[in-house]
Amino acid sequence: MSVTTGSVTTGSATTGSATEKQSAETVLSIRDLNIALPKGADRALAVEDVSYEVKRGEIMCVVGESGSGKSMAANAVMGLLPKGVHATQGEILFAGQNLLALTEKQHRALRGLKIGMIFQEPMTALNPLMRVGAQIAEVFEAHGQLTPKERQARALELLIEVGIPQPEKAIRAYPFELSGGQRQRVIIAMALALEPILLIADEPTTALDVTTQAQILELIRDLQQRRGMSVMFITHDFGVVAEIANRVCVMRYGKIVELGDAKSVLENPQDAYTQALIAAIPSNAVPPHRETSQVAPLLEIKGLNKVFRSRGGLFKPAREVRALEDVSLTLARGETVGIVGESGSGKSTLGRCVVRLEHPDSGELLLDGVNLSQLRGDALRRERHRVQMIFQDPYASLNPRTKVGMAIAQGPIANGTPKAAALKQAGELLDIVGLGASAVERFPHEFSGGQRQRIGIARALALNPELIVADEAVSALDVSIQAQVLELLEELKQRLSLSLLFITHDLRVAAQICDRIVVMQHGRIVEQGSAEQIFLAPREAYTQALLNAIPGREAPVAATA
Amino acid sequence: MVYARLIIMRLLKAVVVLFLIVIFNFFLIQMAPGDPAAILAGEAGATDQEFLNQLRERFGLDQPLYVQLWRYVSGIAMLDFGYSYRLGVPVFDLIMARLPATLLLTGTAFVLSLVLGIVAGSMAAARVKKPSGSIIMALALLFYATPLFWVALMSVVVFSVYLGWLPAYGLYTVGAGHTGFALALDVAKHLVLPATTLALFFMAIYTRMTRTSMLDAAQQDYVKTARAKGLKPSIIQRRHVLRNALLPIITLAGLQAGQMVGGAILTETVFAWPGIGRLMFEALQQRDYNLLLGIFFFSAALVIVFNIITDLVYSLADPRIKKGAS
Amino acid sequence: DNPKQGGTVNTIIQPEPPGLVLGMIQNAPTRTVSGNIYEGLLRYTTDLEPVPQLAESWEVSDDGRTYTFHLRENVTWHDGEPFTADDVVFSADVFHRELNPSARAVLLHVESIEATDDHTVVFTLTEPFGPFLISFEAGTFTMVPAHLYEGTDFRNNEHNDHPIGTGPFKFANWDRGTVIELVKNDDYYEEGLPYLDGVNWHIIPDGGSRAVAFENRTIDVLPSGTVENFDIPRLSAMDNVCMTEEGHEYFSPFAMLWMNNREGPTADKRFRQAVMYAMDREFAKDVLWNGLGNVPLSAFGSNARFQHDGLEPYDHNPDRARELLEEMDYDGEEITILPLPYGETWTRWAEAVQQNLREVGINVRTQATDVGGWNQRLGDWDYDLAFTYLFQYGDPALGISRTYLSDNIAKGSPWNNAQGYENERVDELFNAAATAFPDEEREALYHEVQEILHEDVPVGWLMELGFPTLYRCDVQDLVTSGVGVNDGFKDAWLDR
Amino acid sequence: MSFFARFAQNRGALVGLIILLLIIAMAILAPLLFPESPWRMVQRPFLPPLSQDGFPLGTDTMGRNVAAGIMHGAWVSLLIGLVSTSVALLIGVPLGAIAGYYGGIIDDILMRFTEFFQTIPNFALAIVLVAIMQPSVTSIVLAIAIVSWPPVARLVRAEFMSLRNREYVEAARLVGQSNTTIILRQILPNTLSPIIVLASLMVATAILLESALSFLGLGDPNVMSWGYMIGAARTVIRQAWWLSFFPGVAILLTVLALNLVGEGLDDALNPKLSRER
Ligand SMILES: Nc1ncnc2c1ncn2[C@@H]1O[C@H](COP(=O)(O)OP(=O)(O)OP(=O)(O)O)[C@@H](O)[C@H]1O
Ligand SMILES: Nc1ncnc2c1ncn2[C@@H]1O[C@H](COP(=O)(O)OP(=O)(O)OP(=O)(O)O)[C@@H](O)[C@H]1O
Ligand SMILES: [Mg+2]
Ligand SMILES: [Mg+2]
Repeated sequence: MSVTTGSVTTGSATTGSATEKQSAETVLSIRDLNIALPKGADRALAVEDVSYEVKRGEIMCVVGESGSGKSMAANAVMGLLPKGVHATQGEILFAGQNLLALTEKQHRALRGLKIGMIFQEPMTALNPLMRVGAQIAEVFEAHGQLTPKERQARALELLIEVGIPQPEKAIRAYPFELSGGQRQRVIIAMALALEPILLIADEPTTALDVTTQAQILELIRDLQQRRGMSVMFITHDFGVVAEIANRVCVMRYGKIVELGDAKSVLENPQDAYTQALIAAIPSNAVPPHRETSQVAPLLEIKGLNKVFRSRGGLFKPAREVRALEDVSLTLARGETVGIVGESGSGKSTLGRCVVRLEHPDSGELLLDGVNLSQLRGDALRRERHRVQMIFQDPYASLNPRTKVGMAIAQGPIANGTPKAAALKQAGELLDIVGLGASAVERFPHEFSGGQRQRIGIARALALNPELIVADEAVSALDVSIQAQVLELLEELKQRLSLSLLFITHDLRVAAQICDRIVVMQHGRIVEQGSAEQIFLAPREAYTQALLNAIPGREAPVAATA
Repeated sequence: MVYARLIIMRLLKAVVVLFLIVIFNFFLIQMAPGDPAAILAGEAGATDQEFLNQLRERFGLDQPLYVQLWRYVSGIAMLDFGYSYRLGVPVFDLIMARLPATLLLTGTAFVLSLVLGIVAGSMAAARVKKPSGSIIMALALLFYATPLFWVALMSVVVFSVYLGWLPAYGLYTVGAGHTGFALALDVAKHLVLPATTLALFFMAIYTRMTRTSMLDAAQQDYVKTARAKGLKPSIIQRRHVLRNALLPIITLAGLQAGQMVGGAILTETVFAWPGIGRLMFEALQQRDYNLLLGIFFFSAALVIVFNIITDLVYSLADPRIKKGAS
Repeated sequence: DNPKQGGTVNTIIQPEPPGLVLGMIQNAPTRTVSGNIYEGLLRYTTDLEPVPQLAESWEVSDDGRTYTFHLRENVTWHDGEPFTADDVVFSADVFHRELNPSARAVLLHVESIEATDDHTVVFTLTEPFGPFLISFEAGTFTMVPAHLYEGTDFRNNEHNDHPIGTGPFKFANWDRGTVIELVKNDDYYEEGLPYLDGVNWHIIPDGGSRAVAFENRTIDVLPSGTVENFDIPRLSAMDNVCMTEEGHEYFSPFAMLWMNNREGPTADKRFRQAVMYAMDREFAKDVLWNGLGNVPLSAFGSNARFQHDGLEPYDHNPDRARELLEEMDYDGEEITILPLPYGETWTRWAEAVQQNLREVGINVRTQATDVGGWNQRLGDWDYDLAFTYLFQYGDPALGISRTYLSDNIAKGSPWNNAQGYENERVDELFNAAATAFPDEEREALYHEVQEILHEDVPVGWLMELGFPTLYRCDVQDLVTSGVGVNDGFKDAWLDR
Repeated sequence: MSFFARFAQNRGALVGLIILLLIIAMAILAPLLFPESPWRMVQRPFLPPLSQDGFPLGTDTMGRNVAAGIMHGAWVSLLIGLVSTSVALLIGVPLGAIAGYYGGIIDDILMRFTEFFQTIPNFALAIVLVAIMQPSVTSIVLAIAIVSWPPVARLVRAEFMSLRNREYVEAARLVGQSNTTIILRQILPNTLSPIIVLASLMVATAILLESALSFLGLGDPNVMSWGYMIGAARTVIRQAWWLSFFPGVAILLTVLALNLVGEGLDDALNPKLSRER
């Protein structure tokens, strides 16, 4: 395959430095990089004609949607490209060397020592069988530094530096004994152990909940400033960009669409795609005032409790998690109530109790006066159609072996509609969610994530439910697609006068769509009120903390204008 | 302490399972055609009704089934396994006399297959898509596909008959009067062919499993982290990939260690190894029910013991289990 | 050559015997091993002539009812106690009457057993019994030590683990599953005997491995039946390997095909004759038994006394078989054949017979089974055709008549007229012959019975089995009696 | 990429498939090429291979045509392998599915039951079962099935446990589908690939198991199987190597082919459908 030097819209990135000799101020410069994917991948080049620089002491943010090639470029710098993926053009200059020309051994000498890297998944990025201290000490070992004893001492210092609680204990802990945020701190400690010149952070906060995300971002910024390090920060979230970036590079389909100073890009994006991305960020402004008509409640939840008990195994003690404690709330017909809270606060459990995928231990779930909480078996099955759910994961929520039309028709068929009629209705529903009736005959894997989420919505609608529970229904989607799906939901809600229980950890999303918001922590409701009130006048410190943790909340973003 | 209590719990459960197995086996064996007394009489070459009656009375076979069962079960509760019909010797003594040989054979085969399998598997994983790696896997497949008894027959012909390197059968050289180290060496020589034969199949399984498991582990994020530290590939392979890859192998090995006793029947027969598998086959053919039931009891007990050991080893290897991660 | 002293012979015992106390256990392998530990009053040459063993001499009264045995005086048990007439009385009258079915069959004819002095025993019979003198073989009429067994629970006697006999070898050790070791009895009463220091009986369950053991010279002697027949030509062709067919005369194993006389096509005499004509017995002998052994004319084997050789042989004649089947209007009803579960040769043989029968149009299916199932089916008469072999024990009254006598029909027993043959005349003739005196009279009766049996074909007569013992040629004087290695090591010596 | 294209990418799998097809062809063609019973004694015993026309693989101890035996044996071996595997699946799949889907006490009971079967050593149990039922194709198939279903149940259970909380299953429950429909329509089809892979290996194991039983004399004496041939040839392995060699190679090739095909199926079935990203 031939490498074409396509026209690159470098936008305001006209520094011209790409052709100059690497200046003393430039730590890393990538020039005309092409990375080829193996045959059969989604496209020929993961990265095409990419050139950007990271200067000393700056945080360079690489943004773009999933699959845009952000990680590939970073991996090329580390010399950790996956098998079958190769750089076919260009150079990567670092400390006067072209990294692409290094042997594996030379490259290895740089990794960890001069360039550190942090990955996205803190849950899996640590070896589950090794103590945390040993994993940090390994970095020194890899580069033949210090004695084993000193390594432990340094590891402890590092753990203190990244702010792990009880560092003496943490150093002897196994990864599973730490929370996600703590693990991410350990990984950062490892990456920083040898004081590298350049730190590459590949979406280090994506898997964390908002509050933890805020802490980690602050830690990175803090360390970067203290050490004068350069950071290449990869993210898909413009909020994060607004929070920490000095400069930004926006990528799409493997190409750079815009490159420049963070402030100018955010405030004044040149490229249409960048504009669209920024516009798609749910507004973090005060949510519009909405009329909350005081009609009779559709759903009444009274004193709901749910405790998960895990049975002990041979070596496992039994455990108890109080996922819901005395939760009460009401939801009026046609109303959208948002449930927010950090990870593990019980949001999903509440939603699952409402649709009766979980059986609550006690409490009442009155839907139009019918107590759903005590129904079982066939009686429950007959009432199920009244409350439907839209799931988080557009990939996992559709049976890969069932055609889309059938997936939607299954509900009506199970409730007695003849097959042909159900399938016809499925076609109509697909039309409504904007996919076209022809989608009936296709399999889920032939659709993109956003399209699948629409199929999920169509499925929920097929039974004419009175209430829909949406659990993180847009969290897995790229921002631009997120916006479309939210819009669709809003529109359907109006059209079909649905009630919506909207579960999300993203307060900006909640702000955009909800009439009222319920804040949960540790299985309890800490605060509830109209969206306006929660955002403008939070009563509880916890709510306040959640609001503060929204990345880029204070930063100027074009869309706010 | 916690361990001790948990192990005791497990053992108590095991007792229940064993009890059920005893009952199950008792009825299973009752279903077999053939009256033990008639077989003994048949074997004697001459018989009359009186002889049969004597035998039946002696073994309690003239009693109703539930009485027999009750006698047997209550006997076992006192760790009394009764007498072998045919040999007139306490079953317990017979089994204890044969058990060491079986444990030696299967233990050696087990260690051999595990060690060689893991080594070969890791080598194959490191050489994935290279000819040397493919050759290892092809060999493993070959060992896997070759019937055990055929390997046994062929290895005797080659190594014992034609080459004369190794003894073809037995546990030791009868009449040589070896003691001490000489005896150990002699037994070791006798062990080579049967243990290797028995090991080959399992080795093939471990090789394949190790390879898959290592390739799997190599895909994990923590390996990427390790590479980002600048660690040498050899260290990454050993410390990060192999250690994690071993976890599923422990489970499999535990399952197989228990099964090896049964699997040794063929090997013990071909190599005249005086083990428990052969004893079992003979007992079955002779309808020596007491002996057969005793052997079943012991082999089931072995399986259970190995299961417990496996759990222990696993918990040592994986801190998540011991410390109770969810 | 002058026999040399010393040396240990390694041989094989297959299968592993259940125990070693002869008389209590009469299994073939027990007989083989323990025949060298225990002794009977008499021993038998390969012509089945009785010769002295523990009895020095004996007399038979003219009416054939009183047998007087004079015992040797210098015999001691392996534990040092003297062997006396009391031991004989105890063994015969108490021990065997209680435990030993084959001795019991003979003892039926015995009215009394008395020790007239320490070394004289008198047996008084109820009537003359032709084969009486031939039933004193060690395996059948073992002498057991009264001082250890008298008044005890025989089967749970503590000495069962460590058999005590009077024989040339003493029990030394039994490593179960591996070896039984016998050592020389230094106090043996026959001067200079035995020559060997010991005999090791190796236990090797697999036939192939046994052959290998012989090949690589671990094993010196392969008693008959310890290797598969197919190995015999190869092994006997090896350097310095000798083979003898002697030493089986006392047993003369006779392979037969039980044919269910009660029901199904096999109840028809013509069908049974057809089976005889259909089988290619010479093929079986040549291919499966290496040409060793003998295809019998009918019920009496060539080693049996009083054989009638004027009968017309049932040759391999498929056409005749088809004719007979047609004559009886055989409708193709399926019949089953039960092979003897004693090894590959027997399995092959069943396959060959099955094929022979199929070729004359008999619809036959093999039913596989193990020893237990085989016993059960035969005991329950639940079979059509079944292989077996029986010992002839040197006299028709001991080994042959039992197969045809209608008294012997008993459900539950897989031996003795399992085919359900009932013929009054045959019963009469056999019973008369057993107690007739002298031999000439017996012969006439036996000839008549053979003619009837030959026509009726109550069972199929397959083969008198060959009984080859393989040994290294430097093992001398191994087989000196009609029971071969069962008591053969007494005289054996090593020319090394 | 189509399923077959993906399968064919794995060269081993393709070779395996070809071998397997050849063996199946052998089984089908056996009665045409060797219409006579393979038990017929047709020539001098112990004829070496290639020494006489019509007997490319020689003759056995009783002058039966080895080539005919191998061809007819293919049928028996495949039949025993396939049927016993199907029976094991019939026991293991529903059991595992119910245990995995319902969980809780039902799971506990069914899994104790399964463990119980796994506590008795496999091969020993198979031998005892065949001895009890007396050797015949039916009893052998049953015995093999009885000792081989527990791993199926465990696999299916594990799959069901991981799938029963998949969002699409919950969605099906939410729209009111019955448990039976969910088990059969939603979950089972998605567990098929690992089951198919396991089944292909089980067929191989069953063939080995049958031959081991035959070797111990527990085969069906009325059908010519490869295991029988080796068992019968073992006593003459020294004078007639070909008698155990050819059936040994036949078993080896079949098992090998099934394994290769199994691996190929694993490669072709697994990555695609489970997750697309
Ligand atoms: N191992 C691989 N083999 C083949 N193609 C790959 C591989 N890894 C990634 N790709 C492809 O390379 C392209 C760029 O991937 P990359 O991981 O750089 O995206 P990204 O911008 O980091 O996305 P995300 O935000 O999802 O992490 C994508 O089209 C992806 O499908
Ligand atoms: N099936 C279950 N068994 C045991 N514990 C559970 C189960 N489901 C949830 N939990 C526990 O209940 C608590 C609440 O979980 P839940 O999934 O409702 O949180 P959440 O607010 O939805 O979090 P997230 O934002 O991460 O989705 C957590 O501590 C979780 O570990
Ligand atoms: Mg990425
Ligand atoms: Mg949740």
